[in-house]
Amino acid sequence: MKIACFGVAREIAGGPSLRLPDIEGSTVAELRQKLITAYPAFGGLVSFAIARNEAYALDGDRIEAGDELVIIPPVSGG
Amino acid sequence: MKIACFGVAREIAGGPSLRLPDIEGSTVAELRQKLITAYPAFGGLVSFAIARNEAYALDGDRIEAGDELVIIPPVSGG
Amino acid sequence: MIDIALRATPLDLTECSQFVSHPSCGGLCFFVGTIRDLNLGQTVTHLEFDTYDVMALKEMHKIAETAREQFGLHAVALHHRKGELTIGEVAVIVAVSSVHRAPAFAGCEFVIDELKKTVPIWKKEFRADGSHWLAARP
Amino acid sequence: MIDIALRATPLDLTECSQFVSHPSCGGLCFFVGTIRDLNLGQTVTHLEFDTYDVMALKEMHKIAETAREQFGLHAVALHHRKGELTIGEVAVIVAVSSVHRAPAFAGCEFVIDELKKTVPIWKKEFRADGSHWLAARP
Repeated sequence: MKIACFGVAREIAGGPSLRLPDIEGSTVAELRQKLITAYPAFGGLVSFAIARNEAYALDGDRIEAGDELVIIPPVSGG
Repeated sequence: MKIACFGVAREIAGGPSLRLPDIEGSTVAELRQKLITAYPAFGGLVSFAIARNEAYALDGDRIEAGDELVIIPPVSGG
Repeated sequence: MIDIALRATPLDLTECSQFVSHPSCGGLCFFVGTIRDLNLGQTVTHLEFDTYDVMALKEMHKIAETAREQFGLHAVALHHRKGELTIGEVAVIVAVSSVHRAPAFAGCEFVIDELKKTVPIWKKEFRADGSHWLAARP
Repeated sequence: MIDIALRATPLDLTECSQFVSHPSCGGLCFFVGTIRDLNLGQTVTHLEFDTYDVMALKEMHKIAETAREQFGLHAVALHHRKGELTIGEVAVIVAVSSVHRAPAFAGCEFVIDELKKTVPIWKKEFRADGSHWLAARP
């Protein structure tokens, strides 16, 4: 599935999105672990959240086909 | 001596200033008492301060000839 | 830097903002006090400020100076209206700048709180049921 | 009333002030966040905001709505810049109005504090020694 990337995540992914296979049915916590495995640099961030369909996802939420997924590194607006 | 009046004090005095005799050498606390005696309506205010030479006077300050005296009713700016 | 004004003409938020802005400051905080149409349940038609100008300016300057020192602010602008005002008009503007935002909020609130305690300015409110000098009587 | 904006063009304090002003409100509080020339002792030349626009707008709206309810505010305007900014430019404006001043200060500070925690906007700072996404790495 495609996962959009912003901020430092865009640099880690090398572009505005990345693709991870076989994540439908995974929980958000599992997705985060898979991201760190595929892109170890994500493990070097202070933290990162996952947005699912334009809202923060909870660790236990399950990814479904068609979800809009986005990696949210620590925000720094204002 | 002349004492300037602002706000509600102007209405109590019936003009922008009033005159009290024999107050040189009095303390500010005594002046306040004399004002209430001469104009009992001052006793009906929540409080009032005396400014002497453009600053708040303390109760124990003594009035001197040439002082600029002003009655300061409760302020309500802002 | 401190800018104090007591004016019979409309106050200007942009002017205050320009005064306090500085490249070293990341946070500006402003308070704007306006004339409300209701006070204590009564409809207000307009109001009048009486001001002891020379002492008011001195007290406003003291407050701004204290706020600068106490909160480490870069600049403080404190502008107050005098004379007659109608509903919705701006009575007072406090503008402060500082490197970070927390002292900007705290310093700005300190200035308006102190102004309402010590600056010799008096508000006469005109309502349908008459006029009153605010805060004067119990 | 709530007004949310995320813009590539300069923000306007007067516009925000006009939006929140209301005859029933005696207190307006504003926070303006600007780009500082120094951060952590390093000279900043300019910066760039990356924004997840649709979610940022939703989160900004949530914060404004929560602030309105929690502090009993009349109106909240929350405007944020996107794209490239130079030193001194305004990155964010928070404007709130309420009947009295204490909730205006508390509500305004709440909005900017929450924005910095939850709104998906990222700041890349360009300094003499390179560029960095702020807050990203320990």
